[in-house]
Amino acid sequence: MSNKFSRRDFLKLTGVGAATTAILTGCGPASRYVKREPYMQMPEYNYNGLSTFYATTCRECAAGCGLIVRTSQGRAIKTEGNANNPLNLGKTCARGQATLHGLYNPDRVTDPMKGDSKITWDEATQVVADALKNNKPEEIAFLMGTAPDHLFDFVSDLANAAGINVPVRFNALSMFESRATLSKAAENLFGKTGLPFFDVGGAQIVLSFGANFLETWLSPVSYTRGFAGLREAQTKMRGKFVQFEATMSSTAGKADEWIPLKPGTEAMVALAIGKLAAEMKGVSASAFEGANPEDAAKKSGIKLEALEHIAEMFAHSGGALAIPGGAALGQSNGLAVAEAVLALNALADNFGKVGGVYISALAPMQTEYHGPASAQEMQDFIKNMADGKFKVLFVHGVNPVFELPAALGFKAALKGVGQVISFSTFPDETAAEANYVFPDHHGLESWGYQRVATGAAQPVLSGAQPVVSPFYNTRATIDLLLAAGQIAGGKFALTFKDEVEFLQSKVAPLMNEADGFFSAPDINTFMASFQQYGGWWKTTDGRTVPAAADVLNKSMSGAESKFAGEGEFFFVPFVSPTLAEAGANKPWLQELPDPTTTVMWNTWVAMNPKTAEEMGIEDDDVVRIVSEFGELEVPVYKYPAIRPDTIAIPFGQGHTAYGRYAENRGVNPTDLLGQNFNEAGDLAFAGVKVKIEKTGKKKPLSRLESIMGVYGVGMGEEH
Amino acid sequence: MIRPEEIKMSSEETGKWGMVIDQDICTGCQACVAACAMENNVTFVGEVDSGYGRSMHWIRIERFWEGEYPEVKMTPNQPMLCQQCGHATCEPVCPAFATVHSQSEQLNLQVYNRCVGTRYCANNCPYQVRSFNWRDYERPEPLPNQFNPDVTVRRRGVMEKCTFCIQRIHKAQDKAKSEGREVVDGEFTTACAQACPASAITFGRIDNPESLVSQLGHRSHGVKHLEELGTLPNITYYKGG
Amino acid sequence: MTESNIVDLLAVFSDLEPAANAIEHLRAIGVADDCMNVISGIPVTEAMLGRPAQWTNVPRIAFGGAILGFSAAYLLTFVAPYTYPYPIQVSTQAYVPGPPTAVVLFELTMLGMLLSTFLGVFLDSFFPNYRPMKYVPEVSDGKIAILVECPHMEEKKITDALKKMGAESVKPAEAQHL
Amino acid sequence: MSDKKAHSHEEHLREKHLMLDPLPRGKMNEMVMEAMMEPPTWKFWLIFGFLSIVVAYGLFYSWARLIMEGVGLAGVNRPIYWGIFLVNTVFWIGISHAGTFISAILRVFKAEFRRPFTRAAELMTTFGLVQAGFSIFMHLGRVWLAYWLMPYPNQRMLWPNLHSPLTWDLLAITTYLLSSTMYLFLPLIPDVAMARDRSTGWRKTFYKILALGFRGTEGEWAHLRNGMNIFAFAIIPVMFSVHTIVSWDFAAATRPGWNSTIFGPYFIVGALHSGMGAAIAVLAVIRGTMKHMKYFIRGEHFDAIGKLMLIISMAWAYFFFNDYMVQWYGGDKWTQLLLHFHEAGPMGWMWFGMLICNIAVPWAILWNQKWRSTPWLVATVGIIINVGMWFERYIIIPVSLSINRMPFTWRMYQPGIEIPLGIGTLAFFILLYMAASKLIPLIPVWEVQEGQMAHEFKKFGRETVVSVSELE
Repeated sequence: MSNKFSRRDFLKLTGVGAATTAILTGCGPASRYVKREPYMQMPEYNYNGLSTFYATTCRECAAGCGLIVRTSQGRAIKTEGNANNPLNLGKTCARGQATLHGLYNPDRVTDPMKGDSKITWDEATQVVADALKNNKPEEIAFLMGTAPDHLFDFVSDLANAAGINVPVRFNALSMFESRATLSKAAENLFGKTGLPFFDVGGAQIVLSFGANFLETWLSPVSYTRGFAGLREAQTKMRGKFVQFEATMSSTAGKADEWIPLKPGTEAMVALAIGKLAAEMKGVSASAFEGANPEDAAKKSGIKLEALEHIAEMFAHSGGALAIPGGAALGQSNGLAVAEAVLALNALADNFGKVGGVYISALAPMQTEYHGPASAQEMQDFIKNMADGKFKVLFVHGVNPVFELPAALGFKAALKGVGQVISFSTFPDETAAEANYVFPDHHGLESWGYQRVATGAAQPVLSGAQPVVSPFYNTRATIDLLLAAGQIAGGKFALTFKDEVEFLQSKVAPLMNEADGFFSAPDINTFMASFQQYGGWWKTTDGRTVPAAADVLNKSMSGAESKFAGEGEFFFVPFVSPTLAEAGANKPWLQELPDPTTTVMWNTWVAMNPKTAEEMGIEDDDVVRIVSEFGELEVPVYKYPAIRPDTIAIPFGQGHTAYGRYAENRGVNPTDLLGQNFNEAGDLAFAGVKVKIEKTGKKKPLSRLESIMGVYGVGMGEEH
Repeated sequence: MIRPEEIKMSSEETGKWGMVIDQDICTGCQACVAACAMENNVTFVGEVDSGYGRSMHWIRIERFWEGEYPEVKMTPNQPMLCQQCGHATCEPVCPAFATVHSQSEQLNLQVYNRCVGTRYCANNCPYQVRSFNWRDYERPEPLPNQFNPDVTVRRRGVMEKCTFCIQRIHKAQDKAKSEGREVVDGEFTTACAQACPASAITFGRIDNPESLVSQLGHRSHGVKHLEELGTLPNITYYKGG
Repeated sequence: MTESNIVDLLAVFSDLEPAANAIEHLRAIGVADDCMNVISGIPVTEAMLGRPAQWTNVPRIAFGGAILGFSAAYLLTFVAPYTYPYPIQVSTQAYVPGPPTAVVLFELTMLGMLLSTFLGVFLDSFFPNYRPMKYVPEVSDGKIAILVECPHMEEKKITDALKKMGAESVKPAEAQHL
Repeated sequence: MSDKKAHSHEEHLREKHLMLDPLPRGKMNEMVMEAMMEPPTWKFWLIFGFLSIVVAYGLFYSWARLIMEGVGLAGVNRPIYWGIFLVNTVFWIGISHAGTFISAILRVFKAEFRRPFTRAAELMTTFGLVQAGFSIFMHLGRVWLAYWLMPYPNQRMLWPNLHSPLTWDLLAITTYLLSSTMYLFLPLIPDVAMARDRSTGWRKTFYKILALGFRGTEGEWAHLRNGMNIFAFAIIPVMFSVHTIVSWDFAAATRPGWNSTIFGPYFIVGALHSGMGAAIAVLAVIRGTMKHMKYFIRGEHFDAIGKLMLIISMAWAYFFFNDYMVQWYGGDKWTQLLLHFHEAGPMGWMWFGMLICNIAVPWAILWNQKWRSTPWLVATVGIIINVGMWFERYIIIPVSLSINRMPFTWRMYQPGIEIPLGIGTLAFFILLYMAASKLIPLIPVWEVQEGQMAHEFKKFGRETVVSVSELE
């Protein structure tokens, strides 16, 4: 990267006036070269006390929320939601707020590394070039995260050009979201793949089967806005919300009714409700015919009256909506659950209506839905690795050693790969196993874009730009690959000068798209606006209406799911709403209390207090949990809102690397999971039964709440 | 010279800035807590101290339980922060005048550099929303790069609490003044309200009947916490349901 | 009278009774009360010795101190709050709160009074004073000493009188380091 | 017959209280000097050395750490912002009340038995207040700025907040510490003058400086008497105000369990309770370890103080019940919870321990004259009362702070560095006392003699009784 243009010019052109009111300040040719300058020559807008705001895209998950980052004297100070971005409308989740603790994390990879020693970027470029040149195309593999999309596009282009393996994308969040199951169910029922979008905000009654949409599911900020709309009693009646889930997640905590059904009976219950509701509505639906409400009530542990009551509400509401998700899909019959729940929507006749189900809008320039790899696909990938089919593996944006269940053997399979090159910004577990780490910039130092997969009505492409100069000696992966490609030559030598040129080439077609919320006559002006507004999106609804015709006539199976293992407890892992898969190294995320248990800095296992009492287990007792695939030791939290036959453990901790705040803290519940998939290939993460053994150890959990005030522990006998 | 008569009696106190918090839509996602920490340079304290009641959160989300399994319910999440009382019990007890009432903003100020750390104010706060810097908590380099230059970084031995993002209030007022106008409702907001994905927190002028916060605040079923103590809190809660 | 004309006699008595008698006798033979002083190890009152009451300023000084303390408290409570660059309000309490003001007034008044009482004892007694003084250490063992200032020419007469009245010893007093 | 016996017994007590077996003044001086100048035994040095180490570690090193690292080293948290430091502050201030009570109130009311041990009690006042001062400064988050709490002229015209009970507290404690020190010093002057006359070497210089040139002239005595009189009367309201204000630190707060109007007198009685207990324990130690002290401090004195202790214990029980009853009857939800938490919570043992130590033990033992006159037994009761009173303060501060109107924040308190620091203050108190016992006459000889002078046997008809003359 040459230093032709100064950062000053760059900032001038991309400065945005205020956090909430982005004002277009300059329309000239966008310069894209960043150079650090001493403060001696401080530009006037970098004076003390004056802040500059930049629009970019949040990289903490793949949802693609727009951010406005406040910077002051070249430092990123605060992130806010980009009010223009139709996905998050100025809002962020906690992880978006804490992304600055990633940027300024004390444990970043500061330089390109070979093992434990620093090397220069020239050497690094040579290493990549050699890796590309000296291996057969089919021996080169890319494993990438779900963000950022521009890098995925670049690598896809590279793969196309050079004939190497198409990049594989994976992320633990999509694994726990059961994205593959959702899209597969949509395909089965509507004949079209895509992520269903549930308009919670417009609904009157929402039945959620395990969908933890207020936490990490698909696009939490957008769904939380939807939830607020459901509840907002200003303009309409306050919407009702029923959650079917074996443990009360923080989403279920907001439900008017929480139905702790037995895990594995979700499909049966959904069909039973469908049957009852169909009868009440006088609709004949063969989908529900096989259902037996009495039987379902008995097997799921729900009272029949409760089922009837819910069915009645569902049948008679003007805006009924049913959402499948989370642990309900992460079972051996997950696909059946998804189909059964979607069928309820068909019964409610809400497809394409306010408060109903849509197929999410495809992002600009996207022609078809493209989902990340399911766990089963990852297993195939791992098999290829283990079999030595890959000589070189590039890993970016994902930490599979941590995120995939250990039993799938990713870590061991890495030994079958000749050369592992990680582009990780942080010293994560995968980077620790890699031969080389060529750190990419942090998301806030990076160019890019992210396609909004779901959550916004419009097709949205969230744009990213560096808000600060790179803090460390890191390099954009695209720049590295471009440079290496030049050295490697041949098909690897792409014609782009750098990342920004690639980006421009990608967004250029949008200039000619109709209904854009801004347009520009030339690419430079367009890019300036793209950066200033934080992306490009249409002003029209891009969602499609699912084909409802045949859904009610499909035959549905309400059979109970099968569980792996012999234990007496159902095991429900869930993604920590505050940490998610990659938040553990951000100290303020660690210090955020979990919304359900208020535990900070650690992992717990939620057990029903009665069960714990029967087993002689107290709060903070460390128990060993054994599944067919592994075991772990974790302290107990006596959680009043979980089935007595179920335990739940949050996912997010248990790192063995990943910096001082994450290391050796808590456990990773995927250690209990293994080769256990549903029909859509998603991991049946909630389809495992486990045993609990006492260890006699204690580990006090840090809680924000008072165990005395909330549970009456230690308050004397009367409580 | 100010005469005692000029001071408004507590019953006349109306307040200036206020909040309405809708507990019915608060999902407890902690975005406000993180946003507050980032905006106000609130430090993290680590596992041991946070488990011992020393976390520095300026805003915390409380939740309780009602009933027993399976009829158990989580009570509506209750974000608890400084209520910026009109008649604040924390203020008179500070021997050093480190916590005083702002007459222009009707806020409860904490003067960090005047605080000697008697912690009397925190004892006397019925809402228990003050946090004390029990130690100099370490924020290793380069984390301090993120510090908000508008907000003082506190050292050990100093009390702190929610300020209603007074730095934002001042910034907005300065800007409005330089443009020769009044601050417009919604022109700025606190970090917590700005981040809240559910928009459960609304901030604004409660002395302006036209403002959104006043409009929301005048709904019938709002609750002011521990109002019976005569603290004149400026935050209205809606439990919903 | 010049100094050389004056002799200080120090008579030591074993008990209160003979000392009181001696004082009476001295007065009878023309020694003024002003020329006598009694040194004792316990506080014998003037009445016991038949001596005029001692003048002491301590109560007056104490009263003055109390006034000073009260004034300081007044300044602090009624004046200081109006000297701030800007008014400092706490809660809805008045700048000069009623009951707390009473507390401060009381404490500082007492402090002023007690400090000045202590000071008063020092001032009145010329404490501390480490110069040589006329003294017999036996007084701390219970003896009573009478210090008589007499003209040189009457030294013998008074010495005899004192001896007659039961003095254990009478000798010219010499200032010594205590 | 029984009447006569009782009568004569009372007489006997009186005789002993008033020490109507006078020794020559010189002899008494010699006894006091010997007691003071007796070369310290190896035991003395052992204890002294041990305490010095405890003070060096517990007080100075630990405090330095506390200052350098922050109050986080202590066990305080949210919501228990005040912990053992404040408990100790209240405790030491309480102890200090005994000195003033004995030397001022008993002086004003002419309780003649006080004379031999006024000094010992006043020393407790001063040394106790020193520990109280230490404790409150340990408590501060930024102790190096503690001078901001004092009104001192400054350019920015910033004065302490006179609305705050803590400011009153500081003014009151300062007043009390200064005045009790002065009140300790004034009656000491004739005694150090005596010591000056009877010592050589460095002690001579030391006492000479302390004695200020006192000879015992009529004028000096008159000024001293006047000054002491003023002190005796004026220090009583100061003493009352100090502990009342300490109680207001709590009572003025908007907290369940604290907001009580009876806290003022309740705290004063509590202070006297612990103060008398501590005083009697100190007297027993002095009597047991120092030469000649059995002459000055007699079993009958213990009996007299024991009676006082019993009365104070009853008064304490009365105030305790008064406070409890009203709080209980008030029916406020949080107060009810707090009261329940006191008794049935994890610190319930302490609550019952407090009642046993403060009421049951003194009542069971002090009613009996014989037991009451047994120094070691009364001293033990005194120590037990102090444990009970420490419990009382602990329950009022950290235990009560557990419960507030925000149940989400309730927590327990686990002391940390408070323990070495608390032990450090105790050790420092004993250390100061040990040093004082070797440096200043612990018995105010002149006051004893004055007392002996004022009393004599007089025959009324066939009976000989003790009469008291008003010397002043």
